[in-house]
Amino acid sequence: MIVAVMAALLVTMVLALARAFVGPGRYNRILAINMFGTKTVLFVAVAGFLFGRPEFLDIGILYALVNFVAVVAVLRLTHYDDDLADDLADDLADDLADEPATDGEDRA
Amino acid sequence: MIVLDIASVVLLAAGALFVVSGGVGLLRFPDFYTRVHAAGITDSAGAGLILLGLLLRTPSWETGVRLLVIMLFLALTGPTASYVLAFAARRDGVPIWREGDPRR
Amino acid sequence: MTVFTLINISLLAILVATALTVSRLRALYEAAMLSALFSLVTACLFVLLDAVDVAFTEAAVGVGISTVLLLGGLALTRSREAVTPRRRRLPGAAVAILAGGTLVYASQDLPAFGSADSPVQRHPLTDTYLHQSQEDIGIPNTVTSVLASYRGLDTLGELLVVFTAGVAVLALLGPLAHPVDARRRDDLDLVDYRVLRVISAMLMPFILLFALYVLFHGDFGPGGGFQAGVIFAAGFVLYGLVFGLDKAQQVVPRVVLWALIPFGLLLYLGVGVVNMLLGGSFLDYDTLSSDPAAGQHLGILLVESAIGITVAAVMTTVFFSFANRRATR
Amino acid sequence: MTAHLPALQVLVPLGCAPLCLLLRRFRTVTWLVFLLAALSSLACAVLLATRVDDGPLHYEMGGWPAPYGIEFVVAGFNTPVLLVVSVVAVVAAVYARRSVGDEVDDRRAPLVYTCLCLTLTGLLGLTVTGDVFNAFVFLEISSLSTYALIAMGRRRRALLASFRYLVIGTVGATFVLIGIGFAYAVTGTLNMADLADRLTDLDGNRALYAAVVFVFVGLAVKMAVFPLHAWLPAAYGEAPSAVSTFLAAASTKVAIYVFCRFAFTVFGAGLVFTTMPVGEVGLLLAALAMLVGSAAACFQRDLKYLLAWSSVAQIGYIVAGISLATAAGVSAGYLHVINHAVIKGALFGAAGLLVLRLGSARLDDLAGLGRRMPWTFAAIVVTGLGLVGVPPTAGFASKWALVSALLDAGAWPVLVAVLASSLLALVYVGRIVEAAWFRDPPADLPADQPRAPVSMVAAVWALVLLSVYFGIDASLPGGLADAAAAALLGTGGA
Repeated sequence: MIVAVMAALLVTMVLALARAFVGPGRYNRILAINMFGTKTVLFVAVAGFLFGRPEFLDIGILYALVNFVAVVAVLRLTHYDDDLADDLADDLADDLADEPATDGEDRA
Repeated sequence: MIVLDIASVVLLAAGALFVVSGGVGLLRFPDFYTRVHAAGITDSAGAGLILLGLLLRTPSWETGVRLLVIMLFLALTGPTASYVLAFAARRDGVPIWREGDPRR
Repeated sequence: MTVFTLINISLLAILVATALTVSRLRALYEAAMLSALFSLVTACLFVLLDAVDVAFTEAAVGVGISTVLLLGGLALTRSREAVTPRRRRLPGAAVAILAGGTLVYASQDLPAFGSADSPVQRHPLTDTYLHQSQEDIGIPNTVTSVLASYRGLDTLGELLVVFTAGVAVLALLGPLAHPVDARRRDDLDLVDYRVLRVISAMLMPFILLFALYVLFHGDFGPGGGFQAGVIFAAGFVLYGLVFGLDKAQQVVPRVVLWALIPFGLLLYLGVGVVNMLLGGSFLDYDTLSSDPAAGQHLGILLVESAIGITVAAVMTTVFFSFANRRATR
Repeated sequence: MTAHLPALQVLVPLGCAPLCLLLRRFRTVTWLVFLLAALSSLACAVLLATRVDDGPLHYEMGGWPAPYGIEFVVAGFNTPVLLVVSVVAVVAAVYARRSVGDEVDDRRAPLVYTCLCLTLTGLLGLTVTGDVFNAFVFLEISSLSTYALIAMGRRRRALLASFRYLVIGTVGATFVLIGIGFAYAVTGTLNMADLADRLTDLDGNRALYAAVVFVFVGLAVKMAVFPLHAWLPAAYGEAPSAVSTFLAAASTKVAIYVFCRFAFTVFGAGLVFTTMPVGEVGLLLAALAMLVGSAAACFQRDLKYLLAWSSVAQIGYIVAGISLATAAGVSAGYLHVINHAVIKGALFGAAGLLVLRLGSARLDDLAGLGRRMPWTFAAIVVTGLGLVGVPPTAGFASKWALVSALLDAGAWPVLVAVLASSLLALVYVGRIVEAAWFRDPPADLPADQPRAPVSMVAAVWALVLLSVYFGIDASLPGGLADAAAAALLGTGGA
């Protein structure tokens, strides 16, 4: 039975992965990856039972926590104006171009 | 003991079913919000049932405690993540699918 | 065994697919998220290989902190990869193919997977670590014994690497490099998310408790100072993400954080110096107590705590430096 | 206490790094801490050098015997490197007080000293360790801190240079790690001596060949061997002057030492130079490095870039010597490690003096300054002649040793490259001289330039005088180099 559960989890992982590849857009990917993360939690827990190593569950706890932090970080950090960052990057490129070019730099 | 085993098998099977169906839903549903629903099912029903099924087979109480902690964490973080995602997507203007729209 | 092989193969297939996608994606946020996924799969593989400590580290570092730091770094720059002309991609491709080819070539003479007869298994080192360590040190988790005692200097070195990374970020990105300017805008879009705030506040004590558990349980199960430090940092990062930098810095002031970075390292070093003063060599924990095993226990505990302190402080500082930088522009 | 010397060699600078960070509010104190680290390292190195004649010293970390724990080994092959790194560190410390104060703002200066301590720790640890994985750890420490130091240069271009080095260097370090992993997989041990014992009965193992390839390619990046030198000119050219003085003199030299250690005492000369064509490849690359490096140096317009390209060529000389795998060749390589460290340290120091006074080291800006800054330019000329190899400079001594070693081995094409490269060196040193003495100074030169600080000038001249002394009396570096070659080639042994 446990093997069957594991197979189900693997199949679901593949499905989630497919969604993460296809997208479209950021939110679909976050969703898919979040789901993939919880499936790994289950996978590790089930693997612990399958191989008789219940200390795997510690790792499961860790995944559950860390996955959540990662999702929050994605939301918090991607939710802003991308154009602003592009402008800033362009500024930096301009600054670098303004500095007197040193010979050898291009040769390097 | 037999009762516990059978119950565990039933729970695990149900959990596996929910997980796979949620996975299929994630792939097949037409828009982001419906997919949140599909993913939510795997995180709550699927994960909960599987962990319960495992709980019935625990060899020792430490393992049981760990399983309960995982259940607690998943129960807290899963719905929160779904909710926050849907909220953010709505605020960002991710469109809602209506009958007849193309799939996105 | 066949089930085991099948699971391994499917995980490896997923891993390869993820790697290919990461390398093809132009959108860097998505690539960063997928690389978190890559770490998750890798960690699953480590679990299957019974390398529990490694899986633990991979999960904590690869999924937790490095995703957060990658995203924080991306938030400072642009989030789409510039198109590299085909001509300039050639050297990279050549190097990758050559390196991959050499790896394949080498793998032909590597000992078979799981072979009990491999040089690593036959070397007296393995036997000593697995059996003698129970007498010498008496800690069930051999990985901790090797990490903190037999190869304690390497661990000190790795801690120094983390320390160096912290110093580098302070020097290049931190407020020391760019004094905080007045027109700081706090763009806390997540403050509206009431549910998230409540749940995060509820989770915080659990996260910190779990980190302590990982720190002190490292003798018996997977875990130890590095992982605990990263989990602590993940907790602070979550707090900072949800409640805003200012509040997070009220909880852990920057000055305290910056003092903790060198403190952990000095504690580690201090243990070693005390060993020297007590007549042993550097990091010879036997000297700490009349009973060598008790001395080893004490030494390992101190050292793991030292690691936890510095790692947590460095990771938190790095993240706050990134976030501060963004908030002040 | 003396039994702990090999450990103290590394641990004192290691402890100074967190101290620097802790005391960052007191800039002068952090400088003193770095100076202390350098001085203690020099003291340890000198004491160790006097003790290795009776055989190698072993220090067991954590009290665990060698293959189980990590050991430090000090023997004839690494004392010269320890001495070079320590001497350069002391000079760089004296030099850094005013130089860093001028080029880096006050808030970040303590972090420069922290990183300098870390780099010193990494380089020293890399030199004394007798464990391959431990070597990788120290390699990481020195690399990471080097990236940070380079990025703290005056111009924003320094960030670019640092980033480029970071990317290339990380690939190199990863290669070293992969190689070490293979070596572990086929032997089951990480201790260098133990590895060497167990590798002997692994003839024809493809994983072992791959290990050799990965370790050496990775190290080649750190050594800046042609064609993996691309990071070096910009890195040294953009780093703060005190940093480029230290790095140019010490860091590639340590990488070269690690190459020797792996080639001769871990993998074994038989495998590396007889079974595998490392020697031939090394000679070819060395010859190319000499020609390309010197030729590129002739076309530079910035003094620091010029010196950096010349380093690429000089590393070629060292690699050529070592690739011969003969006692004379290895000894010549070591001799040039010592001499080139002293010479390049002095030259980069002098370039830093120019940066301090002129704000740049572009050759055009140096026009006619020879008379105005006689001491600085005298230092450049004296050491520059050493680069060319004019007798009786230190460069001549090591080049002579190299040429005779090449003659013995019959490596004629390399010999031609050495001579051609020396001629090119004459050209680029000549360009500096021409700019400084034979061009008219610009009319609008400000008259009230700050005088170069005594400490910096003294530091530079200490190295210049050392190089002159090594040119006149080569017995000290020559003796060290011969002992190193003997220890590496088995007559000494680890």
